[in-house]
Amino acid sequence: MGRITLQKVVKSFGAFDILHGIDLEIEDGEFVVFVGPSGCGKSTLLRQIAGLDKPTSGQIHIDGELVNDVPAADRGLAMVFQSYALYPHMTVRQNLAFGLENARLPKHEIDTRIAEAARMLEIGDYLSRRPGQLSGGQRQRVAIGRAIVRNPTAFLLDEPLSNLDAELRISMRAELSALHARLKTTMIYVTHDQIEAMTLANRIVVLRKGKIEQVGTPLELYNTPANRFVAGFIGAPSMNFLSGTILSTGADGTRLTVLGETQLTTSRTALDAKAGQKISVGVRPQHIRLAKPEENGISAHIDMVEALGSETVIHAHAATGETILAVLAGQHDLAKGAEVQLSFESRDIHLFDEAGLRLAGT
Amino acid sequence: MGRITLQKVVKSFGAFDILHGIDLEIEDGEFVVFVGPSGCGKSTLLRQIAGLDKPTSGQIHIDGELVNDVPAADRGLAMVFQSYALYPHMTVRQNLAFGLENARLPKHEIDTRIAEAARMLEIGDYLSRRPGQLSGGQRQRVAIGRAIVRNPTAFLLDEPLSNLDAELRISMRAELSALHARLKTTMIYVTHDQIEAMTLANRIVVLRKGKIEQVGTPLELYNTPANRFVAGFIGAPSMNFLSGTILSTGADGTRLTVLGETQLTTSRTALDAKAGQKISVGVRPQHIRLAKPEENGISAHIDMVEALGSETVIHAHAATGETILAVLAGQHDLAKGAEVQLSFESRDIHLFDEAGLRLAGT
Amino acid sequence: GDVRVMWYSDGVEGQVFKDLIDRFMKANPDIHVTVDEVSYSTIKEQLPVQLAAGNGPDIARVTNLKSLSQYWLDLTPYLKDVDFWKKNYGDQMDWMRPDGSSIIPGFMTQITLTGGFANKTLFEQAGVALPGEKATWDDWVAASEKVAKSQQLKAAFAIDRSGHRITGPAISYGANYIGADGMPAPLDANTKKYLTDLVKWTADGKADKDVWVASAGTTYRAAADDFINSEVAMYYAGSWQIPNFMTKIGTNFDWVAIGSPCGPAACTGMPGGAGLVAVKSTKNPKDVAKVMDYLASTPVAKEFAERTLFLPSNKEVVAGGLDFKTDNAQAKAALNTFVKATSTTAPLALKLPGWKWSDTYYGALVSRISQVMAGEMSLDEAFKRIDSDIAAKVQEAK
Amino acid sequence: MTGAAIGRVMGLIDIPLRALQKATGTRGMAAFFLAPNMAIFAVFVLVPFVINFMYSMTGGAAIFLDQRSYVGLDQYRQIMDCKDYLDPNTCVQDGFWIAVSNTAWFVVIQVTLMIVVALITALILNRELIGRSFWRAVFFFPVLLSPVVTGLIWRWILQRNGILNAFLLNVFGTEPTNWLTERASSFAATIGVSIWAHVGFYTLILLAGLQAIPKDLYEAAEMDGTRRGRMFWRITLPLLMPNLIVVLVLALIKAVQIFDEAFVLTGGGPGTSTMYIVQYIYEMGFASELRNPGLAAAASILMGAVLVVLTLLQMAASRRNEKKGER
Amino acid sequence: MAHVLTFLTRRRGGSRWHWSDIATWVWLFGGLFIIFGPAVWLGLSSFKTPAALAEFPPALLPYISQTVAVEGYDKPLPIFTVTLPDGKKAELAEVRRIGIMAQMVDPKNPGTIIKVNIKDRTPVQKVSFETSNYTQPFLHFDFLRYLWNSVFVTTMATIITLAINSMAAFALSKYQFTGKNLILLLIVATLMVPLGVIMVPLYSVVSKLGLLDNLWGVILPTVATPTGVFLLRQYMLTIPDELIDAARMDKASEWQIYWRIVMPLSAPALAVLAIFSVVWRWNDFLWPLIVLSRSSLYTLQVGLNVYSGQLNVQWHYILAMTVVTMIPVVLVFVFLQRFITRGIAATGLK
Ligand SMILES: Nc1ncnc2c1ncn2[C@@H]1O[C@H](COP(=O)(O)OP(=O)(O)OP(=O)(O)O)[C@@H](O)[C@H]1O
Ligand SMILES: Nc1ncnc2c1ncn2[C@@H]1O[C@H](COP(=O)(O)OP(=O)(O)OP(=O)(O)O)[C@@H](O)[C@H]1O
Ligand SMILES: [Mg+2]
Ligand SMILES: [Mg+2]
Repeated sequence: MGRITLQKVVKSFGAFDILHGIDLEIEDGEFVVFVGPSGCGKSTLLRQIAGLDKPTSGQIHIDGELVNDVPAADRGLAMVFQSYALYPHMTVRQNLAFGLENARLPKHEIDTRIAEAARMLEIGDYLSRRPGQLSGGQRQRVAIGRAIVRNPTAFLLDEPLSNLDAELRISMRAELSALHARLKTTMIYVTHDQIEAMTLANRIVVLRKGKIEQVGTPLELYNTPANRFVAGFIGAPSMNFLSGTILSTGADGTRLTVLGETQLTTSRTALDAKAGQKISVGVRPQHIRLAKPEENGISAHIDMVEALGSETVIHAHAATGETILAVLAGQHDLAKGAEVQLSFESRDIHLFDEAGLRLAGT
Repeated sequence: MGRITLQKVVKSFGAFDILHGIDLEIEDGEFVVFVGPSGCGKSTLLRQIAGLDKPTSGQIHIDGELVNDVPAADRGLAMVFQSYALYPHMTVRQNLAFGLENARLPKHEIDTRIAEAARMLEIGDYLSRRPGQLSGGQRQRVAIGRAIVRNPTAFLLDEPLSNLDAELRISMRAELSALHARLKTTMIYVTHDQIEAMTLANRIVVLRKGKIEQVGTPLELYNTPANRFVAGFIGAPSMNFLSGTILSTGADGTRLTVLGETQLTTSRTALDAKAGQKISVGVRPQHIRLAKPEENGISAHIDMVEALGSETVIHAHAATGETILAVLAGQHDLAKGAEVQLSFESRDIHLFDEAGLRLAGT
Repeated sequence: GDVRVMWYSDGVEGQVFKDLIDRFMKANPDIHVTVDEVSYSTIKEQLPVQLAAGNGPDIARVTNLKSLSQYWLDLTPYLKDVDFWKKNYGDQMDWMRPDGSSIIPGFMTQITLTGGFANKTLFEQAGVALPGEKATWDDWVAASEKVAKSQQLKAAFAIDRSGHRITGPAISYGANYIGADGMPAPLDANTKKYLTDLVKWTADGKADKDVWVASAGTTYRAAADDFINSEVAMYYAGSWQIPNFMTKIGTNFDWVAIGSPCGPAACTGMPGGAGLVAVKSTKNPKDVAKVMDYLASTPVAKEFAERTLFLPSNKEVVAGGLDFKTDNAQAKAALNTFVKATSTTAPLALKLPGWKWSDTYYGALVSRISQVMAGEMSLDEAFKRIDSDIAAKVQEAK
Repeated sequence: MTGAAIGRVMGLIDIPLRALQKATGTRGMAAFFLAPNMAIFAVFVLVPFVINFMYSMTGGAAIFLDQRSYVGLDQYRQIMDCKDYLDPNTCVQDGFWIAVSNTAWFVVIQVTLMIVVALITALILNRELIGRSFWRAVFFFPVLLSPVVTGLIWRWILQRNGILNAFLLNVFGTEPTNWLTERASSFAATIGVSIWAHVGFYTLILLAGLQAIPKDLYEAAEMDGTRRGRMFWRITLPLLMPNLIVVLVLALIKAVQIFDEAFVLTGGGPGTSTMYIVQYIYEMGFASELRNPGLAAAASILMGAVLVVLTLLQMAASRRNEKKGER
Repeated sequence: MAHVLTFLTRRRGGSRWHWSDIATWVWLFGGLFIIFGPAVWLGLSSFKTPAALAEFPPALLPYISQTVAVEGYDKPLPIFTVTLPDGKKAELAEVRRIGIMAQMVDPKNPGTIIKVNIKDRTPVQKVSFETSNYTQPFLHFDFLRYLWNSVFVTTMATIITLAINSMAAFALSKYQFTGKNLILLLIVATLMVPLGVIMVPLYSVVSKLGLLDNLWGVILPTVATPTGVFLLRQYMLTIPDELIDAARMDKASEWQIYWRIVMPLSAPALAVLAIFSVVWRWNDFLWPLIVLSRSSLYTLQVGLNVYSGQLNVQWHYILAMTVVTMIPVVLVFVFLQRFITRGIAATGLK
């Protein structure tokens, strides 16, 4: 019903090459989230799938059928545009009804679906307004509504919650999740929000400069990022990368130094590394804690403290000048300029070689 | 230089009353963040300050001068529009230069400023493209750039980072913070992002349905929200509200039950409450933990588990049916349907009366 | 059957004509006549196209009778009394039939004759006597000039911007347009003499320059309004202006028709007029002939002339005398003056309306002479251009 | 009510069209949308256009093509027969060349002024005025008048005894002149009157264009501290470009085709100083006693050719602008 | 009064007068004077008698000489203000004029004839509207028939014009296909040719199609106006493509996109074209004149044309009928110009 296969999809705008050969299989009913830095080609990829643009080369199959030449209207997909693209001359209700009328749904069915969407999106009060009379977030909700009232083969959602407040966002997220659970429709979802990506996705696709960096379940990406880029990109704030050197490898584990001072032993034995190799040691800010008095931590200088209430973010730099970010649970009375001892568990580290690739075996 | 005072600002669009009398003083150099649910009037308020709309009634002063009748162009403010409003016929460079040319800045000065902004916003590669050729996030960055190249009396930023990826967002946040530190220009910032609000703001203004609910520093709002609305709105995921009853008040503290079972004693003594009063007990999800074996926790049924990597969000419901959200640090192997015992410290609770107001004395 | 008439009006004649037709239809219920009233430009510009396409009406009121003569129907076989036609309308029959043929395509509804009018009141106020019957163009120009001086008029006299209009005076000067072979002759000395005078009068401000200079090409411009507003003392136009003056001048001043001033050779005006002709492509020529018979009959023609204040062409009507339906004495007098002036019309003047090339000649004269008046070329150049324009046209028609 | 009915009809139309779209694809739909217009266009514009071209290759006085004789390029040769191309008077068809040069001057001056006036008027009518519909009607009003009436009114105003002179005499004591028999003033009059008559037309097009410019761009510009003058040059004008091009092309074409009102006003005079090309063609083709339809056709083809070249240049320019304008 | 004042002092934005506010009002009132002045004068002139129309210098208002019924005279006599030899002024009625002397009587004392030099008298005039300019044509002029023909031609032509031009413009602005530029060029190129020039060929085409003396022969050749296609296309270029993308995602057929999205968003341009089309077709003259030779098919403009003769044009009727025929178009304009309001196409986008 909604299996989407991309084979070597390439897209160029004139001289600009945007997508460099995307290969991807999306199973029917899967919830796939695309993440990647701004401008990496997420929206472009979505447009190729939607059929709004034609790939410069490569093939797109939906349910096994080659759709390169099938117009967007016939692919049976629904899309939420990053720019909303609401019909400015129609009321919210008409915006929602348009797609349904095109599908020649009976009137009462249209009404029920709109009512349902309006409830879910909390836009019932605005049904007779035009997009120009709505706030940014309200417009975005209408854009979402326009997609969900339909029963598409697959949903394409381009940053659908970016303009919503936290509360609404959470409830919308839950609604989308429930929708997906209920309909079992394939969903392709672009977001910049870590939490959305982690909570909604069956699989996350990390894109970078028009290439796929890694595809996997959220926790796979979180726990075993394939490279520094993915490691840094998944998880917020992003992972700390500290310079390190392998001291020795062996059956009992691998010994390494971090920042030239701390010595660690990982229990991971099959590590494909040579003694003396320079590596990058990744530690998530959430895994860094204040060293216990008896511990031999990394001493760091605090540059900035951000108190978020439930946690406190510390920006610090080590003696080597490398910056370290630590997220400490709760509220802490730390001041800029203070010296702290930071520590982390050896099981929480990620090792990357000089090319940025994860050291095999971890 | 940038003191903005709003007195009883009211705005209606025809029959719709959007702002219901906003009183607010923004000091020169202050970084004020507006938060509030989608559609509460944030953008509208910003437009009144900018001079793009005229308030239906009320007065706006900038640096003591009444500006109600001063056209936007003469108020000396810069604004980032929620809808970007980039000039479609100009290249990115021209978009950035336009305001500077209006101010008749010398050519080299314009070039330096653009170069500086382009570096900060990482849009150097796109300077000669037109907005139509940019991705959503790139457009948003251009919109920000257009404001920051100028030296305005105050910045008005309407959800300026909503379309950026987490990494860029953090760096942009830091840049904005640094910019503010350097220029000491008043900034008014609308966001839905808790972290942005908490980290950037000197003061946060919480709006709801066109009214100000509370104004204060981030931690003030976090720690002593004036009412249930603010308590729920600040902090993500939002605070749990559990039904409770005051058992007794006294010099040694206040005793209360939560969810009919757990009994707690708060050390806050001056609590303005009567025994038997029904109250609402607020606990942030981050303050809820799995009860230790010896502890007498609230037993809850798990509805959903969201694994975010660094933390795990548990959606559960108590025996009374009230939902409880808990954010547990790290990764936990909990399954939907399981029964858990949850617990929290009595110092972490917030008490609200039936009207939703914080019980005085806490 | 159905008969369609294409008719244009300068004044009330459409109304009169419809009355007459209505009466006809009452008497002949089997014939249905439709009158399509059109503008003159339709007749002049669209009718030729329609005729060429074979879509014309059955009967039309036309002025460029000669150039379209190939399309006219010969009514001879259908007429009740061919002799009546020949006798009463024979004189102008050549105007409307191809050279050398003897068909009867129709009749003139109206004869016009060019001639002058004088503002009697102005002359009286200036104390200048109206030049007499045999007065020459020079006399009239001189007298008008005196009036103009004393009454501070814009110009002494005015003449319509039309090749037809200046041809009367030119013939009085002795002009001849027709060559020995029947083709256009080059400008002769007398024509040149007249044109030279005309240009001189204009240059001196004696003739109203505006009328001539204000247009290019062959556009017709009348100076009637100048005369009506007492801006000129004398005005050379024609009999058709009488009804116009009657309504527009009213009692403002007294005016008289003066016939055509004399030149060295003659004292002639130019005849002209509109003819009602049957069209070859008609489907029921019999009915058409019936209508034509009715309209041409003496009582009808007489009534038409009397009510429209037009000069009739029917000899019987002329002979029987007319009682023009107006109580304006000046108009009546003027009409009679024109009827009288018919007798002094030069033979060439009578011939020109039936000459194939007269329009070509007129067109060349007007467009070039007004360029001279506007100072765009010299007279000599103009003479050359007139000859070459005509030659080109002749060439093109071959 | 009728709206609903139309909606239903359109819904019904949609059923076969969807099938068509299935069969032909989106491309095919482009052809479908073009078809009715192009069919009528071909029959009633293109075919006559081609016939007209064939006309120009024939001679004689006959009106219909089948009765005319083929003369090849003779008509063109005759038009182009000049001793000195810079002096119309040395040409065999001096009238044509005079008309061409008059028209060229007319076009340059009239189009420039017209666009400026239309733009200013549109900008003003685009402001928030009280009684805006009234003012729109005022400026549009002359478009409703037929050219003949327009020409006539202005002849009455401008002639020696017209209102203008009466006004000047009363206010400034100026001696009356006949504005229509002086070369310069009658030329200016044809320009002025044609602007008077048509400016409402172009104003309306520009007005619609102005209204299509998104409001938020003006707001952004205002926040950028833009003065009104710059706002016009940097925001309004570039964004109005597609419509400005319509106006430019149409104004140019209509200016070249100036005829009716100028003809009634000045008849081409004084002399031939306001005789424009269409008057020449018209007289040659229909009116004049010197009529020559073949020559008229040849003249019109030549005129058309020149215009096509001009338009090509304009379209090239507009293509650039379209690229610029895309969002 | 206060209303007028606020009306006049209204200006943009702030409380200060900007030079452009003044320029605006100067322009507007200048326009009112130059543009509307002649039109108003036209309206007034349509009430003048033929004599008054020919009069120099023209009067602003339609005047006629006043007459009075005097005892002993069958007809009413015209009244004049006369400067008597003693310098006094009097109103006398003129009996007749002989040369430069007029015989006049005092209406109150009709017995004695007073002789007056015509230079010493000026007619007493009063404003009077010659309504017969309007009523006469209605009597001997098949007004209702012509009106119906005009209305039919105008509405049909306008509807078809809007429909097919907008369709073509849609194709030319929102699709990419080969030959697009060629078609565009062709359309603009043919714009160049004035109707007068291709009239004869067009006539032969129409006559071959058997559309002569048929209102469709008037309608069809005008509906594929290149102007309309060009105008609409340029406007449609400003509609964001993203909206069309959105509609395609909404399963809209191309027809739906045209009808439900592009047409409503082009409303201002459509209104402009509709206004133009109505004006053009209503005022069309040359072409109907040549196609229609039967008066039962005449449109108003063609019908009106009967007042232009060879040697004489009856301006009083033409002006009056011009005013009458203008009324419907003015109404149409007033109705349609409402649609030329702030475009909203961009408000659907972020
Ligand atoms: N032109 C208008 N007419 C009527 N209502 C309007 C208009 N513009 C905005 N509104 C309403 O005003 C309210 C406030 O809008 P505003 O844009 O200020 O919201 P906001 O706080 O910025 O929301 P968001 O976070 O979604 O951008 C909304 O409910 C919106 O629907
Ligand atoms: N028409 C175009 N011409 C040239 N380059 C383009 C065009 N459209 C997009 N691009 C470029 O393609 C790249 C990918 O754009 P896309 O919109 O897919 O990014 P994205 O991943 O969606 O980013 P964001 O998160 O900022 O929305 C960007 O660098 C953009 O500048
Ligand atoms: Mg994107
Ligand atoms: Mg907003």
